[in-house]
Amino acid sequence: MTLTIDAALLDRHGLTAEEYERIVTAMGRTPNLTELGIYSVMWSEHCSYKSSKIHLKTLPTTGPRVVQGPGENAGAVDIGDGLAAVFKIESHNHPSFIEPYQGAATGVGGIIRDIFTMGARPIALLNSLRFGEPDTPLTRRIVSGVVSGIAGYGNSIGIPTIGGEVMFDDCYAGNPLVNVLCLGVAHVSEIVKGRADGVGNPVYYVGAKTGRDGIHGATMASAEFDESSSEKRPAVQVGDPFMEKLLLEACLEVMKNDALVGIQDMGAAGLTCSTSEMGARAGTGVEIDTALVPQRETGMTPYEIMLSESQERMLLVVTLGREHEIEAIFEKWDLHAVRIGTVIEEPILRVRHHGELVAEIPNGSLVDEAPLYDRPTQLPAYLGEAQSLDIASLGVPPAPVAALDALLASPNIASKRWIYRQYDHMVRTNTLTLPDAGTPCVRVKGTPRAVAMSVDGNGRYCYLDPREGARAAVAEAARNVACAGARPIGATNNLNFANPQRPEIMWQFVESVRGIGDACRALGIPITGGNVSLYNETEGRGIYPTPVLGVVGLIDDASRTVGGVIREAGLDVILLGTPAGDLGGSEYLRVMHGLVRGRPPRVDLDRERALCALLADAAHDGVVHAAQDASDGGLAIAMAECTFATGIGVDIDLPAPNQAHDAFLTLRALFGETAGVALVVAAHNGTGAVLARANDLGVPARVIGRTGGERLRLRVNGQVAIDEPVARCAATWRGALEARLGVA
Amino acid sequence: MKFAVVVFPGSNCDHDAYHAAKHVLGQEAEFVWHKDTDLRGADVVILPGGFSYGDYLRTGAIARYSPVMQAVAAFSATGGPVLGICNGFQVLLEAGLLEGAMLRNARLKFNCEHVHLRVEQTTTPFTARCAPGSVLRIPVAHGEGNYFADPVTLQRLEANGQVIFRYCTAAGEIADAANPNGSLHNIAGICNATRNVVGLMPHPERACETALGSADGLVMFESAIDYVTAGARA
Amino acid sequence: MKVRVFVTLKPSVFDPQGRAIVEALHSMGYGGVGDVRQGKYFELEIDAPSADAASALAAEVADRMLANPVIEGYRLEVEGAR
Amino acid sequence: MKVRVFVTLKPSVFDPQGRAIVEALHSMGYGGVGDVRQGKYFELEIDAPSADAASALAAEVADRMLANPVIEGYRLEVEGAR
Ligand SMILES: Nc1ncnc2c1ncn2[C@@H]1O[C@H](COP(=O)(O)OP(=O)(O)O)[C@@H](O)[C@H]1O
Ligand SMILES: [Mg+2]
Repeated sequence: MTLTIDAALLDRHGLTAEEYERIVTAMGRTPNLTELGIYSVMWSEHCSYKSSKIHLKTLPTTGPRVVQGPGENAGAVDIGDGLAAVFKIESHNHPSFIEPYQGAATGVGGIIRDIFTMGARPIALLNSLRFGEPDTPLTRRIVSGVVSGIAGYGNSIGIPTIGGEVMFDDCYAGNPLVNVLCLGVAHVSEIVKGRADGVGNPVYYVGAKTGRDGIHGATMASAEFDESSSEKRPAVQVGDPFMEKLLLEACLEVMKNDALVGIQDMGAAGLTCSTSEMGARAGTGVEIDTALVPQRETGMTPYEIMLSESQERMLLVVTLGREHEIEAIFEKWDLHAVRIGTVIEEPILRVRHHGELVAEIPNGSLVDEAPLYDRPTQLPAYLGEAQSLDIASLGVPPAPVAALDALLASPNIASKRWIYRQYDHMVRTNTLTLPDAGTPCVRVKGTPRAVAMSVDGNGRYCYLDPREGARAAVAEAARNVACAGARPIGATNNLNFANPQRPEIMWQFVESVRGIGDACRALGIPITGGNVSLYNETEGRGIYPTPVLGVVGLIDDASRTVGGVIREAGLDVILLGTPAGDLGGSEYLRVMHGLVRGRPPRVDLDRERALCALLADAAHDGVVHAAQDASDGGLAIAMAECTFATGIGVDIDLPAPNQAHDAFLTLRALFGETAGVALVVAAHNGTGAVLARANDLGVPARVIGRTGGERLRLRVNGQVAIDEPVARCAATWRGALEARLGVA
Repeated sequence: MKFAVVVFPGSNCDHDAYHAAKHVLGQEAEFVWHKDTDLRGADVVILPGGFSYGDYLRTGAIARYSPVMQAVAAFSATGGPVLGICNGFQVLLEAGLLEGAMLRNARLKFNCEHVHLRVEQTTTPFTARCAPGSVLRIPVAHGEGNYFADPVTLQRLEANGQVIFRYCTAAGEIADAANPNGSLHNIAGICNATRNVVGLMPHPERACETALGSADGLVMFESAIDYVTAGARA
Repeated sequence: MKVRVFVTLKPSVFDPQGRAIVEALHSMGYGGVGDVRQGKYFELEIDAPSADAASALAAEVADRMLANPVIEGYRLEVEGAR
Repeated sequence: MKVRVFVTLKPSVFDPQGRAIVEALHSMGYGGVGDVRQGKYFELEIDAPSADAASALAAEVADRMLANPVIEGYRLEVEGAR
């Protein structure tokens, strides 16, 4: 096959002319087609982070608990007793739009592999989802497919999906977001690295056979391949959770055997990425013969084999002479490990096909020397207008009850039961806090501890002010885990943005990363990994900038885990922090006035830090009955949500925000969104202790009412604003999502 | 006394059953691999929940041919107590050790939530300790728990008192609204004619510690312990 | 030789998937579709000396594994053979 | 009129169910079964004036609902008509 490398070919590989020049320089010759394909995937945005890397480097990644920072398959933080929590978040946005079920399912499978590749037993999954407004057939199909796909994979493999978040907004109609976080537990001393050490050691392939799935060359002219394969190749990967379950168990067993040298899953860029990265990490090289790779389809070329993204495959390096030990473990699980190559001394990736040399590339040029771009940024033109909010122009304020009802029925606030009941959230018998009962928490068996997790992000806030919005995302996730009684100890992030080659988008990106950095530094939460998903845009319409933060927190005494449900009457309700009562970027403004405007709530990171410390301390002291932070929908919604599970009501008096008196004062107090604020229901006789702790930490705190009765009675400055039966509010909140999705 | 927990490829509640037996109840427990042909002297055999063979084809359809199932059949034929939980129940149905079959949930979705069960019969190794008619709060988590049997079989099961658990309201009423999957007669669990093999869709092993939301499942394990230690097995 | 196996629920067994499809079709305006029953379809590649042998083997596999006689029945077709 | 719809995965799409079934059959001793692909099978009861009309309606329904065009293809058979 003679190859002419022209602009069209480069374009189909997503490479620019300058990038091609770089390849020629790195290789000292022109690449063949297989080599070009290998470069194209390794230098893709997805694998190389070429647009984002220089910015990501500014994030704080160190701390006393960090066992593994960014760079490996997942990050890890110390949780005591010689154990580490290993976790990471990953997106599968575009595949979930193309084929919602399989796209979401394989996204779950991919992040689980990242975790067990590190030697950790996965124990929890969370997800963060964004869809268009739930009334269109397209969005309904996507929602239903994505949710069943997540369920289909996670339930089958037996890892509980313990929580998550979902937001609906038109901007995601053509670009849904599917971000999945997985957390596992490993012995610190047994964390496995993806390294190809030991020249002469055999390289093994195990798992599903390789097919033509996900080859980017799907767009390539078929003439470049043999004519027999002219059928248009679907880029859709099909997940096999059963195979992954076998791989998970077998790999965890293999990792206990020191004949194993290194292991890596084949995720994006499959065999190419795993071979070159394992070599690069060890300063060695890997040589493989693609003809030895188990194949599902006939006539596959080395190009296709190297670029395939078939799921559920792992690459292993094994100590020479001890292969049978590893092979035997896989055989027990009916998996057949196949030797496909060898670790070599030269730091190169060498690929043969039936012995014939088909590619030879320096690892370094693939892994570490991909181009890096400092793409131009520009303040978005929309910003000035969008940030201005004239309350007076909103007209006559609605009755508080009408606003409450509308907010409870908003799909962003309504119960997500239709979603979470499709997920097995209890398997493995560790789930301490069930969905809708507080921040998701799992105990760590064999220790007295528990781990709390939260994924949060607010695209509206970030659209209006990416830096502030990103700070808010970190703060909200940290506050959520603190509400459970946990101390935040590590974070991961998924940066979902539109096309970074548009300077306005790049500006959103850079500002968001700065915001995450600000907040994580101030709150002392290291980032141990993450994922970047760019080009989330269709026909020029981008998504809101949507950084999603996953924060992991540690609870020293699992029996002190706190939920968000009022289970007893006669307890004091305490307001922590000072509500600002702003409506900028709020769910209220969107639902009642159809506006995404104003400035999002400003996060005072020092106050946030004190609040988190207070929540964790008070929980540890056993003086907290329930805790809930105020996010979408403000304090009114936060309070209401605490009453729904049991029907026990409250009577509280919210302070009017400290601002010019206007017609919206009551609505601001009820529905204004504020960072640094939480509601705590003190345990019996616990009020004094909470207030004293708050005083020590400098967190404003006051008792604003009590639990009891069956009504949701919310006053503002003493005036009753809302006085409704809990049961009625709960019914609205429970049925709304199903109704909007048309599945009731 | 010793519990054997059978592990099929794709079982995923095996560790949960083991944890309940060993760590919560302090009994001996051992995993038995599906390719094994003996049950290692176990007194009680548990077929756990999960997705054996991915639940591909039909739930339990492939696992029933695992070598260990011959040992399970032999064990049950001599009166040995066998408990099939969720996927384990489905395997027992496919293997013919219990009668009937599972259909997709009527709502066609996987469903995970706490439900209420009424104990219909206390004359089995797994319900002896229950108060007749008592209501247990135990989670379900399945996509195919819609129990079906033809009318003749169903009538026979009812007449022989082989329906052990039914989905009910918190107050113990058998109502459509309390049925999470559409199963006939609200059936959640049944036993064989000799009453020593019991299958149920809900997960008692997930309800053995109050920290997890309910400890109502403990009574089933305690019943089995009584049954074995009292030498009730003929 | 290729053998096709069609597995269908027995008529007396309620088919929740089929019903859901009919209801969806009706709400989409396809009133002309009166009933839908969902089943499974398998294509078996069988190495056998004759169509009869292939069909016998497929029947055995269907009896033992592909269909559950409590709720399902099946039908076979050997490719080419009629 | 009865229309049968066979939905199968496109040939290049991975069929995990088929793979699991084949492997189980092999371990049961059915080495003669070389490959299994699993699909879906629907029987539609259609009220239409002609076989062609029934088939056209079934095709529309298959396109919109029964098959997922991203990964599946389908084939129709109208009962009696050949
Ligand atoms: N995508 C999802 N997957 C699983 N659980 C979810 C998902 N979205 C929401 N939930 C659960 O639904 C409940 C309500 O979600 P949300 O309103 O975002 O809670 P909060 O405001 O307390 O963060 C929580 O228990 C959450 O974990
Ligand atoms: Mg939230």
